[in-house]
Amino acid sequence: MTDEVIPFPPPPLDVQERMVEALLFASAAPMTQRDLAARMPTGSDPAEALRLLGIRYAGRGVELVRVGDAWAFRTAADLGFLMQDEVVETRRLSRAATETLAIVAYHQPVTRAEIEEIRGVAVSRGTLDQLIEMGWVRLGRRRQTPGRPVTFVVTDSFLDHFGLGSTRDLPGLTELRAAGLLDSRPPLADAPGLAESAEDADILPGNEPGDDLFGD
Amino acid sequence: MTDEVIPFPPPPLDVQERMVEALLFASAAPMTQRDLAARMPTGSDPAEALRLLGIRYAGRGVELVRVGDAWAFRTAADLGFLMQDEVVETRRLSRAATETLAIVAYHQPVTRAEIEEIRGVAVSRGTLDQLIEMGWVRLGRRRQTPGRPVTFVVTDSFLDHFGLGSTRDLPGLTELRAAGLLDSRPPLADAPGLAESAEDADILPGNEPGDDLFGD
Amino acid sequence: MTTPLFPAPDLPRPDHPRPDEALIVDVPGYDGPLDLLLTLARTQKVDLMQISVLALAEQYLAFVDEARTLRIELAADYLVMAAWLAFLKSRLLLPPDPDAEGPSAEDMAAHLAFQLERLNAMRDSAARLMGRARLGQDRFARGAPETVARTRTIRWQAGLIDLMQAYARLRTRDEFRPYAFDRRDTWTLEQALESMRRLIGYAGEWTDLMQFLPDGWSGTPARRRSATAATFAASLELAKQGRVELRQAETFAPISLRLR
Repeated sequence: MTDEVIPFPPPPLDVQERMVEALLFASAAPMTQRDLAARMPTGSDPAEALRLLGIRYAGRGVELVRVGDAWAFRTAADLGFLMQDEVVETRRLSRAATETLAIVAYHQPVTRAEIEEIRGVAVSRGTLDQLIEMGWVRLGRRRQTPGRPVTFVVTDSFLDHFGLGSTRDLPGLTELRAAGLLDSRPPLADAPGLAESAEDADILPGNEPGDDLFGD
Repeated sequence: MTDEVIPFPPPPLDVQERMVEALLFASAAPMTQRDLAARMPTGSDPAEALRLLGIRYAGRGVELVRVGDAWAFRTAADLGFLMQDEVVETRRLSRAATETLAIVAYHQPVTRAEIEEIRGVAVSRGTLDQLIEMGWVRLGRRRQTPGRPVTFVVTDSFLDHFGLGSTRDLPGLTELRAAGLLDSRPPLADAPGLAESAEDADILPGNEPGDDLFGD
Repeated sequence: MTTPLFPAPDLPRPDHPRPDEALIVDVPGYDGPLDLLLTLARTQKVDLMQISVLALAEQYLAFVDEARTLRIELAADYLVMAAWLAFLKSRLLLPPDPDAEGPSAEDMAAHLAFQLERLNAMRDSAARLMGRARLGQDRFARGAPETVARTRTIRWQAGLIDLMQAYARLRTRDEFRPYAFDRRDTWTLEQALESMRRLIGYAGEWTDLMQFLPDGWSGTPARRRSATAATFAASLELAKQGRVELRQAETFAPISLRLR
């Protein structure tokens, strides 16, 4: 923000609340505070308007939900049964895909080798590709370890789909963490399994071009 | 309605209101009371739920509106401006348009034939149409010569845009020369990508025969 | 990776990474040896943390033997796991070797138990995640989103200069010169030479170079500069031809010339 003179004072908060309500209602995709501010008059306070709006819609048939650092209106989960006609048939995910998704969500940022270490089997490229294509998983930063393997993280669209405000809201996260099940323990040197071959897979030259497509 | 025994009593009205709210929000098209009733538990009263909902949303950023005999949520009319995206695009005039405009300005009232004589190429209808549409050129009186051709003159809006009191304020050739504007080096393509359309090529001698193809 | 503790089992083991899942799930219904182990562990009906890894190893080895007698082709993974579990079993049964390096049998067993518990936890989490109220199934976005209307205003950019240049270009097309230069304020070397050749005859004595500037070229700085430069260049040329002598007392002092 510059020290520009604001030509008009921003509208009163209740008007700002109406504006945020209209903007979020109109948009199917979640909007960040920055998105909102860009549309509202200069000097508006979308954060406060969102807070008021959240209170107003609490318990309604339509609720204000947080999706990562964006906001959206979504119908209340308990009324889903009314809208069975609107259900979008999603591809049924394979067990490999759902497990991989869970591992990415709970362990992110996670490398392919780490996913393989947890699942005990190689992750086929197709599985991660499918999750990426669905918009639930994306590539994160490369891990600063030998081979600089790419990492995978979940997206805001994942949060939106599963009704999570952030990855901190993942079910059972606290318990899993307390039980040490989310610790990144290095695999035992002589344990069988995929750790070695999988780690190698990430630095195979053949894999590089594909990785670069998504490189950050 | 048959005289079937209703197995469960309908949900309380405030729950019905939530239901209607969610249904209308999620629906791609406005819903009639019959549509709503078909989705809601047996014995529900969508009319009353709609009435309550209408009151709740009155004056909000989103309003419950009646569309024929169906109902839908719509952004409040006074907030429509939030959904507008003003895109102002600046474009450079093509060389053909600039030259034609210059000729009209210096020689007005001028006929198309005269413009073509000065430019040495046929003037495409599009070029003059564009200048007219921009409000810089308009039709003048017909010339009292055989064929009574229309003439073109520049508008006040043209004078305004170019900061001229009248076309007599346009500098003459001598002044142009003194100002170094008669440098007849081939002009540089000063706006890459813009205005460098095929039209620009039409004063190149090599293109002369081809211009007839587009002449009108 | 550190060196393995035990000699590599002489079982076929692909030393290239598996390209795809096709090679992996070779035991029907199991997603790899760890999955199989987890299933076997569940039959012990105890908390995974309390699992008897020794018993689990025996269960697994029995399974592998069974598969062999049934002539089921086991993928290399399963055989590697079998070899490792056989090794682990023997280590667990023997008294610990105080000289042994690396992780103890108990550490290895504990790690296996941890792996199983972790896989189990992720599997539960996946199920919980999939059971959540999902967008498009239980929760819905606005069915009729209102698209933002884009109004495009085109602002044409053309300045008076563009206009005049365009006109000038048209009007001077006939007097086309490959290279034109506004010479009103330029005194060229040729002009200076010509002028000096005429004047030089009068310069029998040392004459200041500035005396040779043409009339009317000392007024404006631009003209004076151009004329001075051209005249100076012309004087050098004449000196080179041996027609004049040049003299300058010191740097920046006036330059004089005389006929040679």
